[in-house]
Amino acid sequence: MSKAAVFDTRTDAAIAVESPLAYSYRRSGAPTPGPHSQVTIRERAFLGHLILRGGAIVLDEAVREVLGMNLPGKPQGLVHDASGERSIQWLSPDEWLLIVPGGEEFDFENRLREALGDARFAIVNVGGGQTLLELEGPKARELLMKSVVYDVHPDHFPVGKGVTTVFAKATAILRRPSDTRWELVLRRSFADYCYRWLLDAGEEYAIGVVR
Amino acid sequence: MSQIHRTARGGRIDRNRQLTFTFNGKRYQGHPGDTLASALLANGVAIVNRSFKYSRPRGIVAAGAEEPNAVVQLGASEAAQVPNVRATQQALYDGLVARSTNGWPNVKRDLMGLVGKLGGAFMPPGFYYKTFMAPASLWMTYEKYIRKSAGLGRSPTEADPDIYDHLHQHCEVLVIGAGPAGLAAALAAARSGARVILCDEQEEMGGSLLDSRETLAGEPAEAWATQVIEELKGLANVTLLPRTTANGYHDHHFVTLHERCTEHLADTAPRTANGARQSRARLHRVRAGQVVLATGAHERPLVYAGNDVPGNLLAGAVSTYIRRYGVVPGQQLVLSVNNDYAYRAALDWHEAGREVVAIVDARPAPEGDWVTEAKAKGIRVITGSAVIEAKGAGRVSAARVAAIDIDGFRVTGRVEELACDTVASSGGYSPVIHLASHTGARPTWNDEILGFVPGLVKGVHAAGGANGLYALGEVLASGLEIGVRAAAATGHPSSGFELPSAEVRRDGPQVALFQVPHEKPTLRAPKQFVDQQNDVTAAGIELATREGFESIEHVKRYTAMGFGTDQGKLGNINGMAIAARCLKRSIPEVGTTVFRPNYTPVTFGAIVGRHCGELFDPERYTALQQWHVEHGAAFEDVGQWKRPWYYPQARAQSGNGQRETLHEAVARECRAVRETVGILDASTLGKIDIQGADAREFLGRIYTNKWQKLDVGKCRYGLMCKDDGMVTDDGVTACLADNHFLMTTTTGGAAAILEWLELWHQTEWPELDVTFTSVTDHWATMTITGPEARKLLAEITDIDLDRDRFKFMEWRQGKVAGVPARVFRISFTGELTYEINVQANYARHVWETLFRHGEKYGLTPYGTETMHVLRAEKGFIIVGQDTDGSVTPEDLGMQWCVGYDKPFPWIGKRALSRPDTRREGRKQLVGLRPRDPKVVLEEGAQIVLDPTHAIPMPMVGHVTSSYYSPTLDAGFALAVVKGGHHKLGATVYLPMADGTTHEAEIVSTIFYDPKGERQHV
Amino acid sequence: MQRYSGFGLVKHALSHHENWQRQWRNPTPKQQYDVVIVGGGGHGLATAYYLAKVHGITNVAVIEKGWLGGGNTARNTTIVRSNYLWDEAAALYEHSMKLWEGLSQDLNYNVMFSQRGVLNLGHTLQDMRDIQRRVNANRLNGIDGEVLDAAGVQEIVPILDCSKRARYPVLGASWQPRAGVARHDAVAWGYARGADALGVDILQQTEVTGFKIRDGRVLGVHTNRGDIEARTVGCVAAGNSGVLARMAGIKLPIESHPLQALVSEPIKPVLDTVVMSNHVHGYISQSDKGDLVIGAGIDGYNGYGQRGSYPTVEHTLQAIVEMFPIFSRVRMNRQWGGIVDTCPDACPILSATPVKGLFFNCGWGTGGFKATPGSGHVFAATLAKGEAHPLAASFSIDRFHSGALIDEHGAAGVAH
Amino acid sequence: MLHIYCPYCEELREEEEFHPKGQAHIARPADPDACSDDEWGDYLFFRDNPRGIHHELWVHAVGCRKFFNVTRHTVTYEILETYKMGEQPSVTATSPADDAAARVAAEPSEASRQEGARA
Repeated sequence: MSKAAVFDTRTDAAIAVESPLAYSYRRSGAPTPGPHSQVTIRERAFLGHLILRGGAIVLDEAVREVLGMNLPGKPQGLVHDASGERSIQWLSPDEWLLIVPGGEEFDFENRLREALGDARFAIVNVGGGQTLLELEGPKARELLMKSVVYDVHPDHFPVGKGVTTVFAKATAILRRPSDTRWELVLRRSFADYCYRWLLDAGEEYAIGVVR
Repeated sequence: MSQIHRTARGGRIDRNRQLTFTFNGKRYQGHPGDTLASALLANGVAIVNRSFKYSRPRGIVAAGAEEPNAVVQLGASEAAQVPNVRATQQALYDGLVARSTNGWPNVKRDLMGLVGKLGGAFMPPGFYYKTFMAPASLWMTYEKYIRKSAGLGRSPTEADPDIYDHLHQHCEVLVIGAGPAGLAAALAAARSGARVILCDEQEEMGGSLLDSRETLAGEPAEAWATQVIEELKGLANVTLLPRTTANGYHDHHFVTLHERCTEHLADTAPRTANGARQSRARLHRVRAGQVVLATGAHERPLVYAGNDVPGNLLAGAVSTYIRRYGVVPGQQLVLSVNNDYAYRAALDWHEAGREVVAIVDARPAPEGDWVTEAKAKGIRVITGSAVIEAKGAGRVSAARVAAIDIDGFRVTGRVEELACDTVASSGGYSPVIHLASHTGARPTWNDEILGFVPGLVKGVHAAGGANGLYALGEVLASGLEIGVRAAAATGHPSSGFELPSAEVRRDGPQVALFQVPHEKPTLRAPKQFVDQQNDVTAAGIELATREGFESIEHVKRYTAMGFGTDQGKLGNINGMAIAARCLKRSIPEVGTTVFRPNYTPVTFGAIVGRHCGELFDPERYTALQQWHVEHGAAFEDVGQWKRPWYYPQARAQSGNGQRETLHEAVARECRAVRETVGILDASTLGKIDIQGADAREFLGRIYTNKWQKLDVGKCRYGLMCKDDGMVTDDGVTACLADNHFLMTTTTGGAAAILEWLELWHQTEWPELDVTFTSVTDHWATMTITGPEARKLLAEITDIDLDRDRFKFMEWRQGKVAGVPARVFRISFTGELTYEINVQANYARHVWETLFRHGEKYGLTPYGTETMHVLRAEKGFIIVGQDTDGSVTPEDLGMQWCVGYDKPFPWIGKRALSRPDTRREGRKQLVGLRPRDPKVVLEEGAQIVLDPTHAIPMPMVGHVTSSYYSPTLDAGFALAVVKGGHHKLGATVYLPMADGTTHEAEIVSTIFYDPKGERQHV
Repeated sequence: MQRYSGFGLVKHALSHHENWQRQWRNPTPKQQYDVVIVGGGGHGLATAYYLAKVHGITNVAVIEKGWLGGGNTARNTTIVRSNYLWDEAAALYEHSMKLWEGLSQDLNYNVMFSQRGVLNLGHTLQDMRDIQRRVNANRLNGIDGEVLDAAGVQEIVPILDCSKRARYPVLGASWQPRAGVARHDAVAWGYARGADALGVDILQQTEVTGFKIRDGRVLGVHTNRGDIEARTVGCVAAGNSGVLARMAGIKLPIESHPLQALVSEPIKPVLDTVVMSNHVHGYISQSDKGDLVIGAGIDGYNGYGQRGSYPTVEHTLQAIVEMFPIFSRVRMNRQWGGIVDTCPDACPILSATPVKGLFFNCGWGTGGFKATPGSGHVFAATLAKGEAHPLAASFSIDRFHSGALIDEHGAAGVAH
Repeated sequence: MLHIYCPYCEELREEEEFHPKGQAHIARPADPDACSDDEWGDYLFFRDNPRGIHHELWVHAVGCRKFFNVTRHTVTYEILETYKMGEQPSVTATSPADDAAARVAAEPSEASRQEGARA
């Protein structure tokens, strides 16, 4: 057993939870998508987010064993499992972001820790501190061009890529899971700012929020 | 008013539609496709402004970005005012309202003009420096009047109703300028498949092709432009940006493009069809692989006397107005030139059916095809001569022409006066090298083209006129070649395209002519303007050189040449040539001209984008923000966080909705904590998860104190220094497991400390097995503190809170309000305290559960102000308030937190034994008790020992924190005082701005519960 | 020296300005001088002027590799103030302020020193604590200033957004009425003309290529126009100080960074005071020509390129529009960068060196222009006497070894 | 506005994602207590500040959070290489790979003309 503390911070009890955007919906509202909407955003709240730290080779083995998927070894790599529900993203040469359906993260953490044994690694649950936002629509890319300094042209940002970059005056993880969809992983305390930014910048595209 | 100068046909305007606009209060008509300048000329408006220094009447000179005079105030309403709009670049729209920026009572009859006429002689360059010095006391009065004449247009007095935004663009080939060279380059690059952006500053792409009298493949040149633009529009790999000026060329091919999105439609951006706001301007931040500068060339005017009288134009501008806008800007033209190409102005004028009085050519025997054509059309060509002076008051009435000796700079012949209302001149062409110059590359002088050609850093290419090529065939060929080359450099081979055949025309060589000689020497001749916007004359430049200003940079600064909103596009080369003549040097010897961004001015709003107002800077919120807002919290900015400062409640007695003051609320909140229980949202504290076999070792190196013996389940306060020994952060770190710690940092320091830890790990100690991950946002932290804290928590937790089983400085894990929680028994108030950490998504539930159970205990929310009072009563420091980067742990009296005998030389240790940190008399943290308990000392008040000492009065320290303590019913303070630790009991003085002096006693920093019993209960 | 006056101007106008004299000579270098000043910016020229005027040392050369006043003197935002925090810095800058107050008359050259006041805004509670601390210290050091609340600020600058709506509302400010702006180029030219008239040789287009040093003592300099002997050499080369120091085998705790500034197009006067904000990072004044003169923060990386990073300009203009929403439609005309020599404690070095006779005056960072007269005055005394002037004593290089830093980052902040 | 190749992300990224952290290869003395005050002061505050080739430390702060080294020319701002922590530069002020730019930095003619300068 690892000499790190593990702690399931989630409960199955019927307890009210609030996503990082709860305040934003009340404060700024959430325009309903309409026929003119060329961009829509949708929050995927309460997912399980784990940071994996360690060497690629060691982690790859454990990830394959536990999750049945390969650890993206190349910079900016993003892979999904067959269901598309679970993903692992390269963040740095010794850091990956694992996103799984909410509630699975503690089990995965334990199984990964077991698989990794005495290896040099770390796993940190960051699910309470992050939220994921999906962007879709014909103007999604242009909205991103207004917001991030990274080149989001499809030649440069193919499906299966993810980067950490500057979003307006905040930081965001930007991913491209499919041809039509982009994802932003935002820090909780910056989420309201990013949300207001997207609504403002998306006004000319009649941005809508799917709730 | 009729458009007296509108031609019967021709031009790219839509004659079927009329637009009405207002200039200086008068209504005029124009057409779509006009610029404000072309419409003013069409209506016969000669005077558009008054000059800045001499208040001389001025007219339109140019047709583009180089225009110095036609700078107007735009805007129909106050909020929509735009200062300094160049009329030559402003598309006409219906309802446009513009005014001259200078002239009182109006631009035609200007009283300041009298001052200019009379006073002009007394205002040589530098005259300010030579006068207004006596008496010294009067300068501010003189200046008040000098300032009255400052400025061109005016700022609106209301906030901007419009929005702006940015687009982050990335491309392989950026082509700047969509004239012949740019179109050719863009087409060549586009056909390779490279990602291409083509931008152009004008309303329409096509550049010089739009007013060309030449043909391509037998068709009018503009047809080829249309065809290329159509093809480019159809290509997915090409982005076309008309009305978009490349203004700044920054490092590594980062170019800022300023797109005017709606300025051609109205002074305020109209809403879109869906009713959405749209940007008035957009700044494209382009990162390019290769950049093609196809920015063309600016024609140089000749410098002759009276060259600023309205009716003096650039030769090329005359052609542009006639061919593109269908406007002939006068009746009788005299054209003064030194080259063949400018002859087209006379040919166009002649074809428009107006009189060309003469072409005055400085060359003794001009012989190109266009010269022949002009002669064939019966136009008088006077050779070896120049217009030496334009006569006229509000408009040119005659040109004085004479034979000149260019080399000797003399008038050699009899002066002939030719009646005319327009003088156009051309002294050759200057490649537009501004953008290349921004990169730091020096331009080089080319004697053949009599101009500077751009210096080019790797990845930058200049095509066509920007590189000194002017014949259309050569320009197209150079565009093609460079487009292919640029695309290839990005890995896209291009086969280019077939060039359309251009006419073959023979042009004779030009001669160098900048300033035209006059019969009188320069200092005595009528004013010969070099930079019209700044009223810089040839005489002014000559005078500057006489006074010892020999470098062109000195000349420019002494005369203000090139500092206008046109940035010297017309004047700089002429000015250099004049300085060179005066100094008997060559132009390149006098210096080179360094242009800085912007090429043309850029609206602040566009640079700001949407980073303003609510989005100026992120506002960071905790998971409890909604609750704080609902409960009336006043907020304090702490870094980017909004933190509850205090919670003012409705005053019990007044009942009229009045809320408590800060002082009242804080007193109430403090009492609640000391007497019952309070709650603080502490979620903003930085939290860093630290894991690894060497985590403990790492902590020992980065903190000043010891970490080897901290057991699992326990917490410890730590102090962090930089290697200069100065305190930089503090916080509590808990041992979660042998190899696992949770560090807390100050709210403001969180990001910097995480980077600090990574710095040391990655650069100095990579061998240590340790990782750091921010969990600040993952956890919500709720601090309940006060005598009733245990009872309250016990109601909703399964954790054993027994005082001996869960001691001070320990943490436990369990459930609070049904939610998994880690509870830390640490205290920043001195009271019994539990810090409850839960996953942030549950924060509101736990917080509200605490309130449901806490009501009977008087649970009171408190903010940062109360937190500060309570911690100060205990002598706990706030890094950044009680420290300022010059304070060591020893200065704070925190030797207990320094592991002097730790084996590893931890960060900050060595610096503690430097001479200055060892010396006596350092400022040390102490408590201050004002003699008068009613006094609350001012934070920042300076401390002296002898308040009767004359100014400058020696100061021994200052107050860092000061509050009224409801618990003590007295003011108290923390302060740093020289040698303070040895001065307990001493009296110090605090002389204040209002003349009073407070007296205080130096005491311990701990004002409350000195033995620390309350936190242990 | 031809004296300048309003009367003289009229006289010259009547003779078509044909009789103005050169403002300074263009002399041939001599083989030997008593003192050589390396660097012909404002500080170097002021040093030469005071050496001649106060200390009677006139056999002096100022060596300038480009054109005089062409470095940071020509590239700053012209702010002059003395409200520094620590005693040592405050004394030096206030000494300078007093010289500014009579400078036009002393030089017979109008440097257009305009005491229109400087506001340093506070946007957070800690800003206000720092402001109170600084103003209290200034008062006891004999430097004018007061603490204003938001209403007081609004009264002085009606166009400033002092509303609570702002992202970082203005809570108050420090106000130094004697502070202001000056015409930067004129300062260099005025000192040059004054020094020249007293016999100082200003050698432009002359580059120092090395030092002649024997037995730990400086004996002169090598230049591209030949060797020049001098037993006292003062280096006042701002951003290039490190390069000079290396030639003499000395290391300095200095890094050169780009510092950017920008101006708007000229507009009719709307802003009569200097407004600075460390918190939102921008400062602004309006020149007598009508330009809004705007300062940006220092760039993070070393650079000698006289260019900086574009985001710095963006952030600065965001701050300006945040403070002055009415300027959104005003346009930016021109931007540029200077090379500032920064010290770890944001204070200058006025110091002897391990090489006898060789002195350095550098490290002014963003605070150089306002210090020009004081720096020259104090450095002249240091060179004349061979030991530190009392006001210079705390600014020795030694402090970086002893640890006695004078941390002015708070007061120096973004703008200087 | 620099375009910086992050050796860990293996691509060019915008300057806004990075923080400059001063001169590279400044090693903390292994035994600080053995350092004289002068040596300690040198370590803390004294930097090369060359006009020319400069090796500097940057961190990809908004990105992979890794520190790395950059060889950059401080006049042209050209980046000649970036390399990972623990590696040494291949382009230096005296290396043959260097061109005219580096000669500005080295200034051999000036260095050779010093007499009796302190090492």
